[in-house]
Amino acid sequence: MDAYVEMKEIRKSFGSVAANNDASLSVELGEIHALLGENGSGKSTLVNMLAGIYSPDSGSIFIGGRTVSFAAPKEAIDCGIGMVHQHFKLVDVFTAKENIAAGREKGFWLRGRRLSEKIQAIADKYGLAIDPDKKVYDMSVGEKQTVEIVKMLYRGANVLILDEPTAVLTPQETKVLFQILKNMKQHGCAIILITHKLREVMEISDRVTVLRKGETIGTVRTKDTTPRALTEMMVGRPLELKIERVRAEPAMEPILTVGRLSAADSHGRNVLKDISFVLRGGEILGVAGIAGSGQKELCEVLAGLYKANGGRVRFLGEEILGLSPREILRRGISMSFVPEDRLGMGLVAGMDITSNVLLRSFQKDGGFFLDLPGGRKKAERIVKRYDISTPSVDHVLKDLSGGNIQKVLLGREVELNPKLLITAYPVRGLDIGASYHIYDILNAQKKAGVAVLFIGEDLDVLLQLCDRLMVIHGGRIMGIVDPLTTSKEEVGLLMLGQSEKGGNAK
Amino acid sequence: MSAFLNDAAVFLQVVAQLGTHILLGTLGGILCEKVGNLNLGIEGIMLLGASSGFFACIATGNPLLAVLVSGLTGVAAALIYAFLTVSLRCNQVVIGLALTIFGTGLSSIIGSSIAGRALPGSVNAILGTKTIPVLSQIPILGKMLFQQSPFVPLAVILSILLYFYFNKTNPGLNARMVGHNPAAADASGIHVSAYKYVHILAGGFLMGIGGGFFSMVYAGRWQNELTAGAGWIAVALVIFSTWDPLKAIFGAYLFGAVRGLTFKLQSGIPIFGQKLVVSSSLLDMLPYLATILVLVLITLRRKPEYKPPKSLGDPYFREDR
Amino acid sequence: GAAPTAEPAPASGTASQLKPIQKEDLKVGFVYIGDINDGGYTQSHDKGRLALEKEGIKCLYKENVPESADCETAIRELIDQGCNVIYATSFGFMQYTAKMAKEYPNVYFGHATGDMTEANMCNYMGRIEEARYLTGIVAGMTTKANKIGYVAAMPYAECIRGINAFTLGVRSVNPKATVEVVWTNTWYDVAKERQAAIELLNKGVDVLAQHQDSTACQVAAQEYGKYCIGYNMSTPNVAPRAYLTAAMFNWAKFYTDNVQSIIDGTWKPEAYWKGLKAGWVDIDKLSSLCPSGAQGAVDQAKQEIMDGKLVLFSGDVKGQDGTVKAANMTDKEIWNMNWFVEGVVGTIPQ
Amino acid sequence: MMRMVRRSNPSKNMQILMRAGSVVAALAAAALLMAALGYNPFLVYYNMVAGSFGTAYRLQATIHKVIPLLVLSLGIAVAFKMKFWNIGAEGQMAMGGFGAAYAALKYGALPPYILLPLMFVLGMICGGIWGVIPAILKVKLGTNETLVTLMLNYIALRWLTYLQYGPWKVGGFPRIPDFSPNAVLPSLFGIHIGWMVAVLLTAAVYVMLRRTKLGYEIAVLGESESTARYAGINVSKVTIVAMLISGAVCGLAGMMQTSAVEKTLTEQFTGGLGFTAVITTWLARLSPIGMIGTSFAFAMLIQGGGYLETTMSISSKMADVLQGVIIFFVLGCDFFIQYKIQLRKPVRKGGEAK
Ligand SMILES: Nc1ncnc2c1ncn2[C@@H]1O[C@H](COP(=O)(O)OP(=O)(O)OP(=O)(O)O)[C@@H](O)[C@H]1O
Ligand SMILES: Nc1ncnc2c1ncn2[C@@H]1O[C@H](COP(=O)(O)OP(=O)(O)OP(=O)(O)O)[C@@H](O)[C@H]1O
Ligand SMILES: [Mg+2]
Ligand SMILES: [Mg+2]
Repeated sequence: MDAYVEMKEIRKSFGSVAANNDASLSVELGEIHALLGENGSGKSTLVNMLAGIYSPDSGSIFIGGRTVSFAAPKEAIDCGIGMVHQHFKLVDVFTAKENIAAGREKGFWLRGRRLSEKIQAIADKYGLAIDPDKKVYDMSVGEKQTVEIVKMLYRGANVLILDEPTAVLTPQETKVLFQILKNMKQHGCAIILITHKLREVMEISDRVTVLRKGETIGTVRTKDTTPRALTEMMVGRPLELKIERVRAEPAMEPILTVGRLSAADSHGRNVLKDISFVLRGGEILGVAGIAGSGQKELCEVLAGLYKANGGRVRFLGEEILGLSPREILRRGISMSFVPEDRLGMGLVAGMDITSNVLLRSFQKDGGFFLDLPGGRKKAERIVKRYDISTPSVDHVLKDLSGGNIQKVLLGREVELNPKLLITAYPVRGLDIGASYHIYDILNAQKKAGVAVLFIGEDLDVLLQLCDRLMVIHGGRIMGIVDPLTTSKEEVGLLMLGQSEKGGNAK
Repeated sequence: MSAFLNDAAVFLQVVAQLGTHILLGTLGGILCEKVGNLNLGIEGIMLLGASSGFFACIATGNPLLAVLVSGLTGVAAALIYAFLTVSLRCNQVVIGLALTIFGTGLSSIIGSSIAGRALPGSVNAILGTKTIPVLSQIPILGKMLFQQSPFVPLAVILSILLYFYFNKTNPGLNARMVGHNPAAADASGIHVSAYKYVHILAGGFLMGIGGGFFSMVYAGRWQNELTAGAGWIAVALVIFSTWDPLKAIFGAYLFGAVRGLTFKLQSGIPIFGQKLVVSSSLLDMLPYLATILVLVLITLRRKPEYKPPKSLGDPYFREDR
Repeated sequence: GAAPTAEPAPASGTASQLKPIQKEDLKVGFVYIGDINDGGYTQSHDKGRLALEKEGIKCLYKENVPESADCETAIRELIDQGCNVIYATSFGFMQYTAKMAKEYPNVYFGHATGDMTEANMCNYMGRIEEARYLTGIVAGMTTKANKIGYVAAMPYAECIRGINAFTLGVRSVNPKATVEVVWTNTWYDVAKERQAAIELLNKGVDVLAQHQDSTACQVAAQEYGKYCIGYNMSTPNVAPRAYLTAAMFNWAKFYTDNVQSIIDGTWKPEAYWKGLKAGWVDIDKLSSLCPSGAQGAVDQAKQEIMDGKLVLFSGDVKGQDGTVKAANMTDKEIWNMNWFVEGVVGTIPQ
Repeated sequence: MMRMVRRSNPSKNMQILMRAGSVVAALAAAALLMAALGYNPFLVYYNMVAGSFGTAYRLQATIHKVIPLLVLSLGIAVAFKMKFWNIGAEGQMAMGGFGAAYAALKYGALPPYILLPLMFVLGMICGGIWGVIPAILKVKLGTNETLVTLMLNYIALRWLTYLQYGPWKVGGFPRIPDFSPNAVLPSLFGIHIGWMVAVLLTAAVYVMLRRTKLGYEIAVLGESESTARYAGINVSKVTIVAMLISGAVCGLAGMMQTSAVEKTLTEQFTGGLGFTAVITTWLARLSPIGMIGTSFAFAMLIQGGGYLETTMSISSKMADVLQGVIIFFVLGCDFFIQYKIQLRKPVRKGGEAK
């Protein structure tokens, strides 16, 4: 069978880092081709070269049998290649249709009405829901992704590259996305999908190419392989992929008591309404919900970063609602928080590891000076304990891979020896090995008597890892269920706002 | 009442004239900043435009050619800026400041042979005040727009055109995308460097013309550092206008109006029937205070659209992340 | 006469250790506040330098020297380059010049427009108000509206006495006319000067005088079809349809005389304040726009001033409110004048 | 076809070598320009060096320019570290001069060991206030600091004009009286002891930015405001304190300039140094040690450039042009330190896949 897209013997280095080293890829029209590999194995680099963002140092690319050499993304677009990037390439203050039209429209005047119609037509064709006049800053992650996909379709792409599109989506959104991808496949497009979730690979792809350390290890048919085999190809050795449910005896006295907590956003809409729960030491309480159900706000209210307008938050009996993060630290409240936005909130991208490790503890040390030697020692300990791959602790954080960045963040928070650990989407974007490493860390914390609040998106993981699972929808608790006795489907319904009794919660 | 209306009309006429070179500089600055380039060299570019245009006018006696020369000198200066900041990714702040030093120096060298010389009469005939019969009788706004040097309504029209350009056309949309997120623009197939170059050079053209207007029409003479800080006011007004060419008209005229007001207040500020005489040096602070005050009022409405172009000041390199 | 100094003037005549300098050994250094071709104040001084060079005297200059300690640096540099005579031409250079004079006792110094002297430093100022008085006569005879405008830089003595002298000139021929003043607080800012001019023109003045270094007022007056009076230099071609005349300095006269006195060994550390008679100031040739009779009136007044028959601010001098504020004012009182005479409309912030 | 490639991290030595090379290239390019204009570039450079270091006096004059530039750069660096675009150093310096002059004129009879510290304190307070105003406006109302600092420059300078032509003038003259000798900073080795203050301040700012908690907080805030909030940093307070320091340090530059160099206050004493210092700060990449170098370089350009006017009759304007050209080339060459240009191998278009 003729491959439509062929990449052969591609090499690409960034400075001294060889990102791709003899990588190859061949994709046919009408197939969904998964690209798999550990963090930093060169997947994004490879597809970026196909999209004309990077140029290869050597190797050749063929599209439809012809050699191409893209000097700019525009040339790739003209060749029918569209890419949805790992980090969205959208302008916040633009509307959906402005983002879609930019760089594409030939005429001089913006023709808003006609543009909306064209966008609507495409959306209808592939079954997408989009509001062309909505500003991106008002959109959820899922909506943004839809804009990105429509953007590619609008450009008439017949090769669609999606770099970890599901990392930020809820299962429901993922389902919708996959339906779209299937539609596109029906329309004869070639789709390259990068994901770390083997379940998704198995579910949707036709073939899989595996990369390791920049090199293509092989391409296999999905129906001829198993997750276990793929993992082995990825890491080069067999890997145990099971989350064990650690047994721990929850403490009697709750560490965190939340009562009738409410909060509103800047438009005055309720983002949290009457949230009440308790969390004991030695248990993991999961939080499930579709994106934007109030998870972020809940975490941030607890951490003192978001203003609540009613309710109680008690930490070991002490009221902490309304305290700033600074006060929380000062009162010696032992709480750690791994926020969703790692580089934007949890870490300082442009500083070295040592400085990042100091971020949450420097205020506790007395005196005027920063304890750099102490921070350095701590950083070295974290690097060692969490197996972070970096040349040294003086390395600038943003130059680390995503997985390693997350390990620095989690490591720092865990090393604070908290009584309460709040983590929001801690494994987002991480490869399988790294994800399981993180689950192990959380389990170890639980065993050590820490109360863990775990915000997650992967229901399988939530059900396997958590002792109790709190499902929220529209800022309200739909129910707190026992993972051992609840099915994924039941949780899914709760997430959509349907109460256990079958009624609609709204 | 009609006396008051006439006073107001005359006041606005002066204000518009005074604001025009500042407006042109501000529009030039907006063009640069919309594509993400902070240009602190406006003062230098305006001075270069002012001196070269004047020089050309004396040399050739052709005012329109002279205006063109002003603009093209602005383009040449902007080319230095663009090459260094876009192609060589130099720091925009330093290059802008250096351009102001460079432009101030070079303009005096260009100007040394024309300092104090008078322009040929043809200049006033072509670029001077024109009274448009009926329109100039419109109460209040008539004189402001229709009894003026053609530059004045031209600058206003240009602001309106730029507004439409940025908000209603595809190239304008692309340009804004370049300023907000060059990586996204690049991935959308927009030629980032080309857009930056074109807008920076066009901005330089406007700044240069602003200088040319100032030396040839407003002052009628070349003297060193003729613009006396107008370029810096333009830098501030770009921010003040929240990158909106229409608000730039308001900003430039407001600045001129408050300055005009300070002369009126010299004889005393009427308070409770008394006239409070305040030192004119202190009154001189009013335009700057007013600019700050209005900016505060504008930013109180925190619309995301009022934020600067996101990539402002950052160089773009495709393979960076 | 000499400008009155606050401190007792140093014992004059003590030509100190200063020795006469041979013409060919002279090297004169000028420190300028502005550009040598600014078409105004600095250029009027630079004409003096050109006159010296024409006589074969070596000169150096530094332009655009700010009124700050940079002035010291500039003077030092000039001396370092071998200058043995220094002229610093802006008021704000005064204290720096005096300091340098103490530091370099063998160098001759001169400072323009101030009143400080040292053993080796003289001071020189033109009685420009005499020329302004004459231009006032022209303005007073030209105005039909009986409203004259005056754009002035800074509200302090130098500008104030100029305005007053001008107003006296105006009212000597036209007692009904008033002179309205607007301050710009800058010596040089084209945009602002023009705006101030237009402010006055819109109030109905039909003659505009200035104490500013640019010609913006003249351009504005022409645009409004009104008349203007220049300052510093003759600029008839700037606004040929508006230009009446100008009050001008002739610094070249001072410089050539002063340098000659160094050669001759007659140099004195005095504070000179001289006017029409000494040829330090003058009124420009009247343009054809001036009313007939103006030339005669100006010539007569000029002659009277030179002969000492007409002394400005002699007799009773009325203030703005029409009451007598002073009589037979001394040089010191005139030098430090801080109030307006009758006929001036405007305020002096105190 | 060409394309740009980022260089793999060159070693420190290599970087220094290349940067030095870029300066040489800049000087060579400027030399070509001068030769084109009919000046002998070697003579020009010789005279620039001679003019700034040739005699003890010229060296002094140069150092007298280094001091305010360095101190202003240090102040600006604190703000820039926080990504607070303070281009108001000029105004902060002016207000520092005002504060110092107030003390000097009002309490001129106090002995120097009381008066000078008082002038230091008042100068820093006034400069600090001028720095804090834009900080407060930004923190409380979200006002753009670039505009506010720019406007505050003008307001401060008008304030000095007001004083000089108004309440502080002596007699009828727009001149503020000389300070009493008690209010003049003493000299050491012929240079006012501001140089010692500058050296100490360099060390202090270095330590502050690199070693103290405050410096760390400023840097974190500069990188990301939400990270700063998350880390429990009081964003408003740090912004205000940092701008207080930035303004106070710039005010200190003003105090030293009035006390030691001007020995009075004049409306023109800042002379645009506040803007030049923005350049020296950036060129040093906010490194306090680097600023010593860049301040020296600029003091040389200014001092040596002025010298050209008298020795070679090169207008001071030409010195400005040279200054601009040198900056253009030094920065332009910087690009080639970070990137190299590769020629792209021509690819046969339309070839068949194997
Ligand atoms: N723009 C860049 N500049 C420098 N190095 C880069 C750049 N992009 C990628 N790299 C390097 O290339 C290697 C491969 O990165 P790439 O992003 O392709 O990995 P990946 O397979 O996409 O990982 P992930 O699964 O986390 O997305 C990494 O080691 C990284 O250091
Ligand atoms: N800009 C860079 N310059 C040099 N090395 C880099 C750079 N970015 C990343 N690296 C190196 O690349 C390796 C992997 O980085 P990469 O960003 O590809 O990881 P990632 O797994 O793709 O992250 P994510 O999961 O968030 O996509 C790391 O070892 C890191 O040190
Ligand atoms: Mg990737
Ligand atoms: Mg990645």
